[in-house]
Parts: sequence; structure tokens; C-alpha cells
Amino acid sequence: MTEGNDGRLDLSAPATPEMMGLVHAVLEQLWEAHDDVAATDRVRFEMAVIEILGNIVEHAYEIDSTDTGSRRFDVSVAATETELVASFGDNGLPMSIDLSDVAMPDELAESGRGLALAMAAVDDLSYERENGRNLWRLTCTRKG
Amino acid sequence: MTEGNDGRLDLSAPATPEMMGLVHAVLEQLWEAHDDVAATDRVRFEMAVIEILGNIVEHAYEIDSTDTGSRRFDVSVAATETELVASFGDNGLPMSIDLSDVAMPDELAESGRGLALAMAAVDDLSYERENGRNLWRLTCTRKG
Amino acid sequence: MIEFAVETTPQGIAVVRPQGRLNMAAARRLKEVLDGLVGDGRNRIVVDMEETTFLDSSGLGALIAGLKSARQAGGDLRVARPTEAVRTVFSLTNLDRVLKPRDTVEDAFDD
Amino acid sequence: MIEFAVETTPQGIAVVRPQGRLNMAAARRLKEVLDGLVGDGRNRIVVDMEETTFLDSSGLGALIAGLKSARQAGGDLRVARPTEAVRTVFSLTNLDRVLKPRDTVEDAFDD
Ligand SMILES: Nc1ncnc2c1ncn2[C@@H]1O[C@H](COP(=O)(O)OP(=O)(O)O)[C@@H](O)[C@H]1O
Ligand SMILES: Nc1ncnc2c1ncn2[C@@H]1O[C@H](COP(=O)(O)OP(=O)(O)O)[C@@H](O)[C@H]1O
Repeated sequence: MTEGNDGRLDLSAPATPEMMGLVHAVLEQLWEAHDDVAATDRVRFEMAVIEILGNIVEHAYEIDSTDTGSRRFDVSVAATETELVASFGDNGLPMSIDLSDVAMPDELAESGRGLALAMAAVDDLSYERENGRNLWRLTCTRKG
Repeated sequence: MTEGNDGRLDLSAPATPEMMGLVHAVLEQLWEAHDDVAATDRVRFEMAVIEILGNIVEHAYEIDSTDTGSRRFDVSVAATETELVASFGDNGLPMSIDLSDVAMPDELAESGRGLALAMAAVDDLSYERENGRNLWRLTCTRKG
Repeated sequence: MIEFAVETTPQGIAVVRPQGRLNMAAARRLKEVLDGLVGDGRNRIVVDMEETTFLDSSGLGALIAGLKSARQAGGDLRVARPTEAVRTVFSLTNLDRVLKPRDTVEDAFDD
Repeated sequence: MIEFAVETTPQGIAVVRPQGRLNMAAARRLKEVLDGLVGDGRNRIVVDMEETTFLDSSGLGALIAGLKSARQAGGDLRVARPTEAVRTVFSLTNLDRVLKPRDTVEDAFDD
């Protein structure tokens, strides 16, 4: 949870599409508290965060669709002098694909760009399955 | 943290005035997920939540003003069939006054209404000091 | 962020319209706006709260402060068209008498 | 919530203006709007993105879907006035060629 950064914002909420707006609001707050973060860095970080959250909401609970109540995620975002960092945790099903296999699909494909876009946007994206939880970590090295 | 309610929203953030807008956004999300909560219940709950948060931001760190970085709070809000519940935790200084002494000040007083207003708005407001943390708990029994 | 639109009626009454949430940060600015009006000799003020979606004790404090300085200057401050959120706060704090809300901006100074 | 204003130019070109965040929920609605236009025979479409503050892969998918159905109907879909957020997504996905953004809505169908 990006320990050591006292300015971080942590949210834990049900994994529903409506929560995407709240995560945008969390990021708006982060930018307000760190008004020196360059627009280019905000844009690519926010986009990657929303892609990963969108995947959690859409995919991580697909098969396990009986027990809506317990579908939750948590997210922590922080800005340091040099980096923007986000980490996600969720108790959904494990990711089916290997990040090293992710590639941008055909130009006219209507879907399948989420992970490729997130990976292109940030400087580091990692995924781990730990203690029955999915853990995602995103890092942008600040350019601005 | 209102255990047993899987729809709850938890936020942890620096205890700064800017975070009040984010807590409003969290509550907006709660109302969106629970659109059957009556307007009267939303109004009194939101007001009490914001009063308690305002006090944390304003008072709980007053003397201890050297170490801005570690001033944080967490809040958890949830709606059940019968109740609206919020709990706050913060690592600031202990509350100086006893809730049973709280009364509405003179009509023309310009301050000192926060706690009295929060207590009048909700059905239960409690404060505890536990393990060096301040814990506040608010409960509204749903009327609507 | 809350906005403060200020207008003057043909009768010389200043109308302040806090739009959005009247909370801690906004209360400080409302107090400045009200102090500025009274300082300019415009001591008859209507606070039109039709679009005030939220009010807390600090917003209430700014209204009371404005009321007191308007009265000290020989004028008054009156509240018009409160939303449900505003009315709830007035009634929970027993201020509906001192901040007696009026139904319209036009008639706010009729009595 | 995102809004979709739709206009028609004197040349019969439909102009769609997604205002706000073009994300998962909004993408679904944009796809419906674009499908509706092509279904009505309005297959020359400009998506004016001057006020699109955010775009993700699902929004991009809706644009590509609209582009394909407009072309299948003998028309085209063109993007005008992308914000920085939109341009970033186009360039990271290498779609600046297929969704080549135009500087103005008026000239979007000039070539
Ligand atoms: N959080 C996740 N949990 C499980 N599977 C996932 C997750 N994120 C992505 N995937 C898998 O990776 C695939 C590619 O995802 P993505 O690149 O975002 O494109 P899309 O979401 O448009 O299919 C998805 O179709 C899904 O099978
Ligand atoms: N979270 C808190 N931590 C420490 N002291 C507090 C806290 N909340 C309230 N207090 C004390 O209680 C007093 C009354 O608070 P309140 O009723 O909210 O009115 P006001 O904030 O306008 O003074 C405050 O002046 C402060 O001394």
C-alpha cells in the first residue's frame, strides 16, 4: 500500500462499475494535493489506473457471479517527488493471461486494448497472485 | 469498520481540509448505490459526517503541528436496510471535551455548533480513545 | 468549488447566491463577501439559498456573523429559498427564528 | 455523467460531442448513439472531442465500432479537436493513423 508515503489516498469499495467515478474523484484529490504533477503524467497515470480498475470490475469476478456482496477491491494512490504509484488488491478470480503475452490488437479491433494501453502508459505494471488475492502495481516515473 | 456490510466504502487519507470534498464524493457514491435512502436521512447523515470530519481536520491536530505528514484519518460509511453508519479513526490528540457536556450555544454565537449539530442530526454519536487513536461512530436509524 | 454570485435589486438590496456546498472553505469566503458588502454600506442583504446544496456549522457561523454585522450597521441579513439541507440545519440548531427563511428573494425585506 | 450533444451541419454531417469522461458506461451509450445515426442513414459523422476530458480503451472501442459501421454504410467517422487525454490514448494505441484527428469540425470531411 505504498508505505512511507503519508500523502497517499486509500479506498476500499465494492467492485462495481459505479466506483470508477469515485476513483476519478480520488485522483482529482491527489492532483489537487500535488499540483506540480505535469499534465502528461496525470493523463497516462489516470488512464492506466482506470484500465486496471475496469478490468477488475469486468473480468475478475466473471465466473464467480453468485456472491455479489463480497466483490470488493482496494486501491492506494500516491505521488512522490519522482513517481506516481498505484496499487490494487481484489479477492476475485486469478488473471487468466500472462502480462508478457499482452500485445496491442489489430487496428480495427473493438476491444482487447486495456492491458496493452495500461502497459504503454506507465513505466512499470506488475501483477501477482498472493494469498488468494490479485495484486496490481503501477508506477509512472514523473517526466514533468 | 462496520464489518459485515460488504457495500461499505472505506477511505484513508491525509487529514486536510481538501479531503472534505472527497468524503462528499464517497457519500454521493453511497447514495447512488442505495437510491432508496430517503432525502431526510441523507441530509442529516451527510451533515453529521462532515461535522465530525471538519473537527478532525481542524482540532485533532492543533497542538501537534510539527509533523504534517503523518496526520491522517480513515472513514468507513455504509447503509443497511435499517441504518446509516459511519466510523472515523484518527491518530490526532485526544478530544478535550465530554460529549455529555455538549450543548447548542447562544443563538448569535458564530461557532461551537458542530458537535451539537452532529448529535442532533444522528440517532447515536459516540467517541472513544483507543490505542492512541480517536474513534468516532455515527448511526442514523433510517426514517425514510 | 462554491460560487458566490452577487446582485443588487432596484431597491438597493444586495442578493448573494451561494451555489453548491457551503462548508468550511466556502464559509470563509462567504464571510469575506458579506463583510465586503457591509463595509461598502450595503447593509440590507438577502442570502438566496435556492442552490445551496449543503450547509454545515461553519456556513451557519458565516451567516450569523453576516447577520450581526449587517444589524450593527443598521441593516439586516435575510435568508430566502432554503433547500431541504439548509432547512434541516436551521431547525436542528433552533435558528429558524433568528434566520427565519423567506419564500422569495423579492419579499424578503417586506416585513 | 457524460452528455452526448448531437447536431447536423448544413452539409448533412452529424456532429457528436461527448462531454466529460468517455469511459466504460459512457462508451456503451456512445456506441448506441453512433449506431442510431448510421441506422438513420447519417453515415458521415464527426466526433468532436474538444470537451472529452478522459478516454479509455472502452471509449476507443466505441469509436472504432462507429468507424467500422459508418464505413460499411459508405460513410466515415472522423475525430476532431482531441484533448491531450484523447491524443495520448490515440498515440499509445497507435491509432492516430486510423483515427487521424482533425483540427476543426468544419474541415473534418475536407479530404
Ligand atoms: N483483472 C483481471 N482479472 C481477470 N482477467 C483479466 C483481468 N484483466 C484482464 N483480464 C483478461 O485479459 C484480457 C484482456 O484484457 P484487456 O486488455 O483489458 O482487454 P478487454 O478488457 O477489452 O478484453 C481480458 O479479456 C481478460 O480475459
Ligand atoms: N476531533 C476533535 N479533536 C479534538 N477536539 C475536538 C474535536 N472535535 C471537537 N473538539 C473540541 O470541541 C469543541 C467544540 O467543537 P464544535 O462543536 O465542533 O464547534 P467548533 O468546531 O465550531 O468549535 C472544539 O472547539 C474543540 O475544542
